[in-house]
Amino acid sequence: MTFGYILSIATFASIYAILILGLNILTGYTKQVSLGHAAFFAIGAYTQALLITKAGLTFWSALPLTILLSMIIGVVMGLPSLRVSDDFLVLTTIGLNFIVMGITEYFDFFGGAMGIIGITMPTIGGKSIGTTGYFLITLSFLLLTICICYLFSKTWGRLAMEATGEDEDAAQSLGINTSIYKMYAFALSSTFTGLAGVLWAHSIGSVFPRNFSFEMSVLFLSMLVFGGLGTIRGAVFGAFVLYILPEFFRFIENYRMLVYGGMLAMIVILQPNGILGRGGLLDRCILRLVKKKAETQEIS
Amino acid sequence: MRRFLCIVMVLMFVLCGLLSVDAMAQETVKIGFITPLTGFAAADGYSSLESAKLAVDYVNEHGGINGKKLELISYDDGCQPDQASALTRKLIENDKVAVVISGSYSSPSRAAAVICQQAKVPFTSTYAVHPSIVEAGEYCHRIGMAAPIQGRVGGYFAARELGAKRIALLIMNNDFGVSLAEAFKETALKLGAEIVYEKKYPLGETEFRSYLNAIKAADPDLLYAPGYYNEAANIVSQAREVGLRCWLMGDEGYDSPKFIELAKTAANGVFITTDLNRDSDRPMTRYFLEKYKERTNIDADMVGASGFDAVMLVSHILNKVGTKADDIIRYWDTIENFEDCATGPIITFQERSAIRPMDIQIVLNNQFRYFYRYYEPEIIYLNPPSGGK
Amino acid sequence: MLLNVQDVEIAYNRIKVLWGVTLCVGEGEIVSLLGANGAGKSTLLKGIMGIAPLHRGSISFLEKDVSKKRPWEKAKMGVAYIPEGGRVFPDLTVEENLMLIASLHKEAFDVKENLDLVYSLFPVLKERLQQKAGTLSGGERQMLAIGRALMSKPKLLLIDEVSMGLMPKLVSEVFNTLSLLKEYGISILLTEQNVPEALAISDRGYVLENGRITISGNSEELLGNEMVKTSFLGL
Amino acid sequence: MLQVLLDAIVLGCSYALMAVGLNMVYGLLRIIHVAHAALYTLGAYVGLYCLLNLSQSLWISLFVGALFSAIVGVLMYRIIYSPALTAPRYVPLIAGAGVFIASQELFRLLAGPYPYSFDAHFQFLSIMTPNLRVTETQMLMITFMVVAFLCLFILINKTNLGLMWRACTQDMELAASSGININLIIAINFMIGSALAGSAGILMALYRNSVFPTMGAMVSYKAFVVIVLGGFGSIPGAAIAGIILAIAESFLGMVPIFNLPREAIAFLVMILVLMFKPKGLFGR
Repeated sequence: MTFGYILSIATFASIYAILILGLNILTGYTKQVSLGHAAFFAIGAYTQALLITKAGLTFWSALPLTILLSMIIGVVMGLPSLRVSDDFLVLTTIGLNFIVMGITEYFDFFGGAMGIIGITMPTIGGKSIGTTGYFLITLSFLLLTICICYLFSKTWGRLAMEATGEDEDAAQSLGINTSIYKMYAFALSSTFTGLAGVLWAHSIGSVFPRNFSFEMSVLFLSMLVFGGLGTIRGAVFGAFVLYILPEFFRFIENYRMLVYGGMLAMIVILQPNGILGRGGLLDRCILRLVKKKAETQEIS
Repeated sequence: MRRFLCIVMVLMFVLCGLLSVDAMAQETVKIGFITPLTGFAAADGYSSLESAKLAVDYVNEHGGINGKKLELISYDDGCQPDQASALTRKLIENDKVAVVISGSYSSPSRAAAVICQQAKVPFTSTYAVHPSIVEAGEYCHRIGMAAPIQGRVGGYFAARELGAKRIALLIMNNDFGVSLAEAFKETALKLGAEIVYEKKYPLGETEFRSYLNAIKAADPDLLYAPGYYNEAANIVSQAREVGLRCWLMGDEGYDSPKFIELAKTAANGVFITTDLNRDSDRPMTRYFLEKYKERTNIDADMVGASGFDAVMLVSHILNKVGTKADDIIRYWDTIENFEDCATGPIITFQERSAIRPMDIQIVLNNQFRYFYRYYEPEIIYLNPPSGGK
Repeated sequence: MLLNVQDVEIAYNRIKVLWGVTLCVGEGEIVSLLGANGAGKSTLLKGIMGIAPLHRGSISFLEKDVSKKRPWEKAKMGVAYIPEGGRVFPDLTVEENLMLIASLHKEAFDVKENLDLVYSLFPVLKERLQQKAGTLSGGERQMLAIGRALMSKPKLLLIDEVSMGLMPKLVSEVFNTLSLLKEYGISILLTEQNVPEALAISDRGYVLENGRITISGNSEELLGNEMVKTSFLGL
Repeated sequence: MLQVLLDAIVLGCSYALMAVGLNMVYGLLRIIHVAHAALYTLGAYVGLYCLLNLSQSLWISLFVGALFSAIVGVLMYRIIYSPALTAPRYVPLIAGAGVFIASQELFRLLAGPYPYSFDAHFQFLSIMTPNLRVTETQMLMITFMVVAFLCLFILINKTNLGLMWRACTQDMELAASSGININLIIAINFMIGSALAGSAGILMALYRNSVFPTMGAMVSYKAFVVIVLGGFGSIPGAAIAGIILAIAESFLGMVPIFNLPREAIAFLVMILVLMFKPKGLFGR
């Protein structure tokens, strides 16, 4: 059986799904395109790694601290968004990515180029959990994240964020404090991204600066846009499909990334709202199916 | 039209999924291989994979593994640790490989090592130097040279043989460059040299003139610049350009014909520490160098040699003790004077890292030439055996 | 007929803005297009120019079907378009703004003649030739916008809300100028919220409501129409 | 010191050449053209192919490489960007990233993962004194950049085509309805920008003596910084900012407290500048 393989692919896909849900709040709701989300990811992973290897905490005791720290650092890193916007913000986030990578690579406190080794698997009741256990933990965090995102999407906060994203001036004239909501988005986004970083660090067992490169950030944004910007289902779907897609192409090993890159470009152009976003291909198919079912029910 | 295209694409995904179900394999002994074929490390991945295939062909021509064919199953990890860890699981569970070999950089190798240790499957890395790879556990070995040894050899050669008193360091900032530089520095300082300049540069850097001008001002006897050949070629040619007149010394990362091709005549006179002796007349080395060139149309490099050796060593062990993991590991640690490899003979394994005599090579007339060889146990052993064995 | 718009529909993001609009402009005619904000007047002009793609219907100009033609091709055929708000190229000087158009049509006619026409209509532009267009006042910008359009010696001029944001004194000045253009053989299709002024200079008019043409007729007829009176003239 | 400055200026030339094309595209279409770096690599590979198979002359390979990049640049616009123009801003960004990934793979598959040496022989000026040294390649790069920018300056400010181009950057819709064939202008824009990227690729390949699939990545990040510093859409800004950035990197890199890699320094400078001038140094 290839159980472990599928399990570990699923674990990583779930971790990325959590991350993309976080990115969705920032980029999907407030339309602040982030091409540096690997930096937020790195902050979660590195904070956890440091707390575990240097402070000797366990997975569970370090987790709340890491999440809190990710949130705070996320807000600090979001501060430039109050001054700059649009394409300047995109490039600023790219910059944050490179700066965070540079700092982790050049300062020995963060392990430097040698990375941080020895991030052990979490334990429950003194017993180390295996791959399956870890997958279940990841999955439950994913479900938790989905729940929070769902609940959040029903609140006024999300409307305020979307208004901020659509037209900042108009939102301000409606009495929305756009700065607060931008920061709010950064805080929520970096929290989820930090959580994803924690889970990732534990499942790999080590962190190296180059794991959080700009290419990763591009992949993250691609996942979100591929699935459907601004929707929870799209974020989860995008993360799973784009993570698993290259695995499907294993049989054309050498041409795998070529096909991947080309497809990414084509699908984004053909389906700018994402495959599962509003008005996307699958979205319409599902809507049609649901409608058909409703119709047949009415007839019967 | 748009919708049609999309549907076709979605169908393709599904089809691909169905197609990737493995075909039934015949009775073979399988070894797994992960290596970066895509991304920035693709060149090293290609070298090590082609060399590994070469070794597999050699083994199968010479009787296979106890009559069974040796089969190499390789996956591309893109130099990403998460892919490496998933693929290692795939190799172990799906392909049921006897041994996993990593022809990849340190970060993915470490991730794979942890998985193998958990699953109790023998693992070996080919050229990754990070100390933590073998620290993952007793199932993990290393074929390439451990960084502390290589850095130490460099230090001895610079300070003792060349007599350099003032040394400048230009270090590639990844685990490879940093761990080499640390060992080098320690040795050189112990032997009475002085470090007059030290700077780290990131992987992929191409412009070194501003550093080299500063180094020139510091007036060293020798510049040690651990790194890979792509960056090294730039360092060496730019060093000659800014008029830096001192010994230049590198490491096994330079050991590729591409280094000489890129650095052109500036490469002449550069010393490197390596274990692939191109002037050697050992039959295995000659076989590897010739066949590799025949196969890929490119001259072989050190990375390839490590991949070749890994497969050779693993198949030797499999031939001796079969495919049971514990037998393999027990035998592995007792190996002495293994000769069937392209690099210098592997004397033994210490702390699960291969120990072999170390060569200093020099570039002369646009070729790597043998220059000096270290046999002393206190230099080439990870922990020099007390009493001198 | 100079311009014939037949059953045109235009949609933005799957939301229909125009529903089967049919109208025509004869040679030497000034036709006004009346309607409230959001009725689809600007969209119709953009559709005629080719900036907004047609969803259905056809447009012919000089008896040729131009439905599929790109904006610049129509411009070469003699259609000129003045978007609302006196849009000019802000970082080009006044002269560059004018000469840009002249250079595009130079094989067709005499540049100097057109330039003289523009200067005679708008003498103030001549004083500001080297000034960046972005620094002009609102009225001057509108004049430059009209002047730019005239540089291509068009057969048909599409003008969107020419009076918007202008002082009342300037508005009548601009309308006077437009009525003068008739003498140069230029037909005009204009949209306007300032209904009495517009109908005063135009021969015919159409009323556009929610993307459909509801009333059409001579200017006098329209001025007498009850509906026009109540909705636009405030009588 | 003077030597460091000179080396930095040469490096800055390559940044500037890349950034100008990027900025021309941004000025016209308001898209961040990530796939621009693919054209840089393409230019280098085509130039190399030319050098190895067609002619020994650097000039011919420079010309062919630039031409090829120009053609592919226009095709890229027609196939990738043109359909995405009405879509949200991030769509062309991601499409470009997809193309960039695919292009790197394509180069690897066609030419192999190894770096190639770019071994061209040519005669050019050089300065060789004990205190100051400008090699032939460095001189060539500076000359090329100066000539290219002079040509571009004249083209934009003194010709009709330039006038139309400037009109398009200011108001595309108005330009179209004034009779400017905007498709043609965009195509020419891509052609010039891509040709500059392609020639930058060849010149850097010559300067570094290496051509490899991922060579475009680093330069493209730098080009982003340059266009921010220089102001989006501003061509002289990009040229000046490219050189300033290279100088800042080289000198800050020598200061021990700035123990950060070049890219991080570059982006740090960029963010600091943005904090004080949110529209860039020379932005409107």
